[in-house]
Amino acid sequence: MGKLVERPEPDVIIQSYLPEVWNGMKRTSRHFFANLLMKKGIATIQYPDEKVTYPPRFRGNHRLMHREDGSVRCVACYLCSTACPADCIHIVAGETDDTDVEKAPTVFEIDHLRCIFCGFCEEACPCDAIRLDSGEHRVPAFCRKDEMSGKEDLLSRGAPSVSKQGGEFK
Amino acid sequence: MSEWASDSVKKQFPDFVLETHRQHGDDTLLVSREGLVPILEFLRDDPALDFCMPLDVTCVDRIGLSEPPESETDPMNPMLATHTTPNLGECDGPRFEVVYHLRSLSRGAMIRVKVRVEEDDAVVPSGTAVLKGFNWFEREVYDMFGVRFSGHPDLRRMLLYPEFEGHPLRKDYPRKGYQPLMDMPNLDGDRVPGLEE
Amino acid sequence: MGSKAPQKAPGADKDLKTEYLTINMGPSHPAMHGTVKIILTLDGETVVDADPDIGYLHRGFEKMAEAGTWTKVIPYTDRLNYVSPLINNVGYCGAVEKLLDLEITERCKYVRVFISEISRICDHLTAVAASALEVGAFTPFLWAVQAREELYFLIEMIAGARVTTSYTRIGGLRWDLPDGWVERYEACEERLFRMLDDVETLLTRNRIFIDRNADVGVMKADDAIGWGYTGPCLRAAGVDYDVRKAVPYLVYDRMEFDVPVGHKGDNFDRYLIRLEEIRQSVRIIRQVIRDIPDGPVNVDDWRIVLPPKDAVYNTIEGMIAHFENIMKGVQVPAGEAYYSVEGGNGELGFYVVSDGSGQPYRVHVRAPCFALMQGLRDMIIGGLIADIIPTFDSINMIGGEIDR
Amino acid sequence: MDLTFLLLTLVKIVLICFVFAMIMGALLTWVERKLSAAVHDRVGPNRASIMGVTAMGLLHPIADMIKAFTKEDFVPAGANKALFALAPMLAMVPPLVVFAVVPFGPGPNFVIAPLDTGMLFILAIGGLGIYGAALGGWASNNSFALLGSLRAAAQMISYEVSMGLNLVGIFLIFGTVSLSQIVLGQGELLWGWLPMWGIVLQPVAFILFLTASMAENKRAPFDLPEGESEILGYNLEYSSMRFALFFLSEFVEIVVIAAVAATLFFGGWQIPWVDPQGTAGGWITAGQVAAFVGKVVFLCWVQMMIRWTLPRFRYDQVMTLGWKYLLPLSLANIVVTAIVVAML
Amino acid sequence: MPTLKIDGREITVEEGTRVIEAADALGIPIPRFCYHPGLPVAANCRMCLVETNRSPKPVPSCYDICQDGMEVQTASEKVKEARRAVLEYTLLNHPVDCPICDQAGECDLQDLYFDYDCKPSRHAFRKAHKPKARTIGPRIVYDAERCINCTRCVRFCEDVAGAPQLRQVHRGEKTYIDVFPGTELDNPYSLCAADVCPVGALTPKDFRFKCRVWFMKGVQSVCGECSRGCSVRLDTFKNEVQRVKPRHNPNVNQYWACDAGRLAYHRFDEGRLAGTRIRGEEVAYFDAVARFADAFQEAIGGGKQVAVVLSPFMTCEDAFAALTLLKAKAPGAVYAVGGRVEGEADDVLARADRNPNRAGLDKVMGAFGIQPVPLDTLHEAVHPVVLVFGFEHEEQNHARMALQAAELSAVFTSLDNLGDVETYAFPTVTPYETYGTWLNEFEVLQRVRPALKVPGEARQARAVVADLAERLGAPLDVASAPGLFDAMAVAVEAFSGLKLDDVGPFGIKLSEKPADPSDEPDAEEGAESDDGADAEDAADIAEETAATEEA
Repeated sequence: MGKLVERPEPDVIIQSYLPEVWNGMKRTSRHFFANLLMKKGIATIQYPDEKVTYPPRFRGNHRLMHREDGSVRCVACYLCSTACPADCIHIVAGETDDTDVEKAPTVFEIDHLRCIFCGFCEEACPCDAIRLDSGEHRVPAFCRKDEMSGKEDLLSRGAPSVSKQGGEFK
Repeated sequence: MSEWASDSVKKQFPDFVLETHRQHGDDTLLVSREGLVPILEFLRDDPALDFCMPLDVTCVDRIGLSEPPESETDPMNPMLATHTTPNLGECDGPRFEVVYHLRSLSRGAMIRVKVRVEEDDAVVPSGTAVLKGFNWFEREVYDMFGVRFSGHPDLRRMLLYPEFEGHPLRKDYPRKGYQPLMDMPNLDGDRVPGLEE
Repeated sequence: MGSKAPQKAPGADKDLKTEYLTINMGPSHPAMHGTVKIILTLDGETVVDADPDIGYLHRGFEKMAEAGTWTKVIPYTDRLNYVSPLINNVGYCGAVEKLLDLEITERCKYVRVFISEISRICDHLTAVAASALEVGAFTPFLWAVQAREELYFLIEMIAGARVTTSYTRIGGLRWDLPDGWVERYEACEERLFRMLDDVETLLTRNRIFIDRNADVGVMKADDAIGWGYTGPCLRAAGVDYDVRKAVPYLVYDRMEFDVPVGHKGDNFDRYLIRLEEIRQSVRIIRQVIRDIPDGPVNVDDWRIVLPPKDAVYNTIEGMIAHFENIMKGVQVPAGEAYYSVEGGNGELGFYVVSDGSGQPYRVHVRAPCFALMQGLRDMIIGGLIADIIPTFDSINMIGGEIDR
Repeated sequence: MDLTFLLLTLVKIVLICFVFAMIMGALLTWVERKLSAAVHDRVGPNRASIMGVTAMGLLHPIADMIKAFTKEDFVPAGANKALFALAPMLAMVPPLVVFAVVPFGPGPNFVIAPLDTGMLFILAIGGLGIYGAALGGWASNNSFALLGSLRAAAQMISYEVSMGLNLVGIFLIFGTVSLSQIVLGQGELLWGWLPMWGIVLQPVAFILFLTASMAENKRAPFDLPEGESEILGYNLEYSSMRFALFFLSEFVEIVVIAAVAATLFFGGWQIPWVDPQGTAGGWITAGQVAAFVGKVVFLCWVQMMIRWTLPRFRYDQVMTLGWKYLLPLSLANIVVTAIVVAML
Repeated sequence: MPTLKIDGREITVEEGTRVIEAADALGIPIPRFCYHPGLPVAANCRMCLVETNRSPKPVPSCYDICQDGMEVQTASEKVKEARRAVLEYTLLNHPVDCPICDQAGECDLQDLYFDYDCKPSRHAFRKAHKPKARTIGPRIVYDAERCINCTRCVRFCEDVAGAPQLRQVHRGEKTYIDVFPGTELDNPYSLCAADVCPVGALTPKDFRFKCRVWFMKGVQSVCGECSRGCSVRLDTFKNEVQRVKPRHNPNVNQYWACDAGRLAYHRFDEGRLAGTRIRGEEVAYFDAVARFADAFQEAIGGGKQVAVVLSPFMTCEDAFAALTLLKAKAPGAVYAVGGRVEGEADDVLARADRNPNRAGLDKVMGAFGIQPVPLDTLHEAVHPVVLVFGFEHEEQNHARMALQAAELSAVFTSLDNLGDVETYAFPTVTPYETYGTWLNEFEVLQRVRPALKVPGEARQARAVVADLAERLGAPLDVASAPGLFDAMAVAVEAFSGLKLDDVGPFGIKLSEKPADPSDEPDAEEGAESDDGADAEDAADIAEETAATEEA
């Protein structure tokens, strides 16, 4: 059953204010001097100068992965824009000369004003083409236009991906 | 749980209880509108039941729950059926279903009491007289669905502003568009598509 | 006890003819987090009437949820109670799984308990911190937030984001726990207790803090139940009700923990209960770490969870399942279910209705704060304007959850 | 009154009021931020820079000043413009004037106006501080500001009493209300080794005085007139330099309180066991002035640490504390002191 | 008449009915690849296996004939296992192509795998390779690797299109579909070969990579290419028609539609009349209405002869509205019917008359007692006032000549193809944006539904007519499509007793229309509620378009 919480009794020590004020002052002073003299325990990070390294799962800026030959892995299957709860991915599909993978995006835009970085696109991608693991977070921009990331931009953050496309047993 | 609460309610009010079910272990009563307040009172006061905690009130607009007519789906194109908008035609039975959830502290059990009302007579007796905690929940249902609660002490809009037109959680309320209080031109100078369309 | 302070401002004598002052506290007011407005009628500094007005953060969660697939609702749930998003994730997915009659894997249950408790600590730390801040003590606030920050880093490591976690999936989780999470958690715990000790030193026995909170915003047990209070606010009134004990979900029935209850239901009790619950949560987490089994975190059914990426890339079977899953969403059989978890502020319930398609027909959130807020009026009337702030804070209203 | 005296006085006014008090005040804004940062495990402001020199954030007060001067001076609709403009000045001037009687070092050269009734002067001028807060809040035409100014007026009047009464013990002991005389008196030694500082003779009075004067200054834990999480304060409609004046006056007042407390309870410029009459010249005098400044700095630090340690009182609790605790205690202190003094 | 039991449900069927047909009639789902109700049975996919009491092994239900006393199990464990095995086998050599396959989303293979198998692959060998992305016809691309050799397309070309252009080549796992050397899949129904393909082997070139099927909204409407009026579904996305697919309609077109009709939507993409014009100058719509109404009033007041060119593309409702007004204001007007020139009929679907609603127009005109003159004789006499309705007149010259000769003329059209010869031009909508009914050559009344949002200034023709009528002092009682239909049901004998709701997805044959209903609701009330329905429909469209735009 429930456990009754321990509630401090209003004894003389509490009622006379000062002892607890003194205890409190001791505790704050400890932090003060520790931080002033030893520079230890500072919890903040001086952002533009220092940056935290995000854990590997961190969902940051999107990037589009390459094939070995440097072309975009995306085949414009639209699964990412289907899975996107914010409707922020705009794709226009086009044909390529490659008979193996006939389809590639001619336009691939991400509207970062809408994007909520949920990672559903990454999860939905059947080609390992879009990822959010760039480790950079989104920096704000001065105008709306700059918040649209185009294909070139996304590819520039990309890297070659090693996973097979179209199947191992192709 | 030795005995389902809905059984004892049904025994007590055979006329008011229209239907019971225990889908997924949730004890559910569908009651008539007249029976709502007596049943809530009974649930609260009966020492064996002790449903004294108001959990939640909400509403379901059942207008889209009915199956789309058979002929509307194309046998050769199964995808069509899954991507059509809900059928906003007739629904079987009354349109709104106000759902009360109560919790029994001593039994830990939850019971769901539902009332169905027609759209043109969307009035439900308020449960606030039984448990005051239904107050805001009912206001929200009024706000979002336009179901009125007779005897509610303070039936005003809850989340939306008083000038708001319509009840947004109804299925026939458009999902997209603006409802401006004044003319709000969009970037092209056109009126923003909204309710008036 | 000096806290027997008059509940009337000096000079607000009834013999004196005074004029009532009506002011809007909020929606843009430093203490009204989450944008809330309270329309106050004041007699001097005494609150004569109060009308909390919510809805400034209304985003139409329930309408939006009806627009996409069942899975697409998960990111929206992050934004309900944005202080403990993981509990919302767990609650929502649990509701859909209940509708699916789906039994998730053992490991997944433990992980869900783990993340729920981490979130609960975050939530309570925020509430404790803010209750200090609202009475002017800035330092404990930042110390508590610092402790919370540690946990946020842990959450980020697990879920990839600090607040917008979207970590659970219907039938499992986005990922299993990462390597090194136990070590990381232990480091967090050590820091957490150090910071908690600091915070408590400044607050718990400080008479100014006690005076501000004790016997302020009292909500008696009967009233609290009547208003639909749950969570720490109900327990502060002495009612032993915790969803984790009353209706055990996941593996809470295997966990040993106490449900702290308070003495009289005032702000100070709520503060103490939150501190105690943090300790109980840590106790649960230790049991999770001790007991967590190995194994998969997702159910073995491609109709509900996405196939592993390896199968998607290499086999047509995996690819098809992946496509179907994303195009149509999880096909949830028609029906209705109510599933509740113990959120940071009380019983967080999800009432879901399905019409049998891949889209939710109705998703309703039983937000604990909503019930808490409707009792606020009773708690603040008769008090002073300065009492509103700690009282309002001690119910820890979260705008995202209340307005949805 | 000859020209030299006039010039000397002017120099002293400039040095003490403007250079010492204002710079201390401005510096204290920096100290406040850095100190709170250290307490909170933060770094604090360190970004304002001139050609890459940040000087540990010392440029921030300058940047703040530039900002305050250049921001729009906003007067809300319906405000009483004249009073609205007057209030910040009324808040700023009294604390500066108080410095006139504070002895910074031995001899009459280190005080602007060596009044015999220095302490009464301080109480008299300090009482004027109410007007700034009260008028500012009232003239703003804002309910919250009005509540703030009402709180400010009530609180300052209440604490004025116990603040004054606390000093009576000191007067009784040293038999004078002249600050210079009191400082001189504190140079003596008790039992040959213990400096006869006010804090030694009147520890209760010191605590009560510090409490009451912090309440006078409307600083945490007595910052109800501001109470930024409750009513946002009497100065909520103020912006730009007018707000800066309110803001700065608070910090100048900290210095004033520290200076008065140092004078009355910490031996002023006295360094224990060193030249209690202040007749030695040169380095010793300089050291004594430095000692005074050091004491002031220490007391400023104490006030700031209190601010970052304690939560805020409630309005009625402040009143209770003022009238039911401080006032009786002060009176009791006077009685006890009087009896002891009479017996000795 | 054998009586059999399928999953415990009894049904009596015609002699010779296949089991799968009986199951379909009961609404019991049986998966299938090769079976198509419009094609001969091949029974080569084995997906539709069921268990019967007549055979120890599961049998293909598409081939098995119903027998008296048969008991069929469609969902037993054995059947499920059989189907699972069939699927696994079917998928063995299927390429991992869903991301680049246009069929994904409406692919039977996907849906059935998800429903019946949903197990990981056990295949760990190289898949068979076959030609990919081959253009086998002017409108069709073929991918042999995706093909499951159900031969639906082969059977379609042979039996329905009457052009046996496809065949299977090679044997075993190398089998695929091909055209004969030197020929192409170019019959006028070739797009239906892609429709019947249950997987993504045959895909239409027109739709290639254009849009994902699950984004699209299907709107049930009618094809306007010929007077057959095939039932079609307009698939739209982002307020554009993405493709047109035939819809099953036993009254009209069975399962098929011709390529020409399905690609006709491209015609309406360009050349729209953008704004209301007076002598080439753009003016505000209501100004133009006012000025034209005044001029028209003056002209008919002066007893000037009025000529009206109607279009067989107009819906019955539009024509009825226009004629109601004209009969009231200009009783002596001369009428002609424009439309597209005759084409070739074939023996599958296409009719010679290339207009969808000539029959309906005749019925409506008949109700007003109008005998139209041939269009090419219209310009022989000079008519000072000429009104031209409709958007598509291939016999433009006649209409243009009549317009040129007129003093006052007005066109109500969607396409700007008459030249600048008229004095007043009011933009109206295309058949993809309107709401109404068309009557085909075989007197089947079908509903046209709007798939797109009305662009810019354009208006429904009946709305323009209603505005003019208001101005002319002869306001119409109703102007919404359902309201006009009700009015028409009273005025036009052929439609009497009909209600719009009676016109189902298959349309309604006028010869089979229900007997005169005695319980007809109060006329006014009916009109009112129908107005609401119209508005609701418009709101629907707006919402849909908004939603798709969002995506």
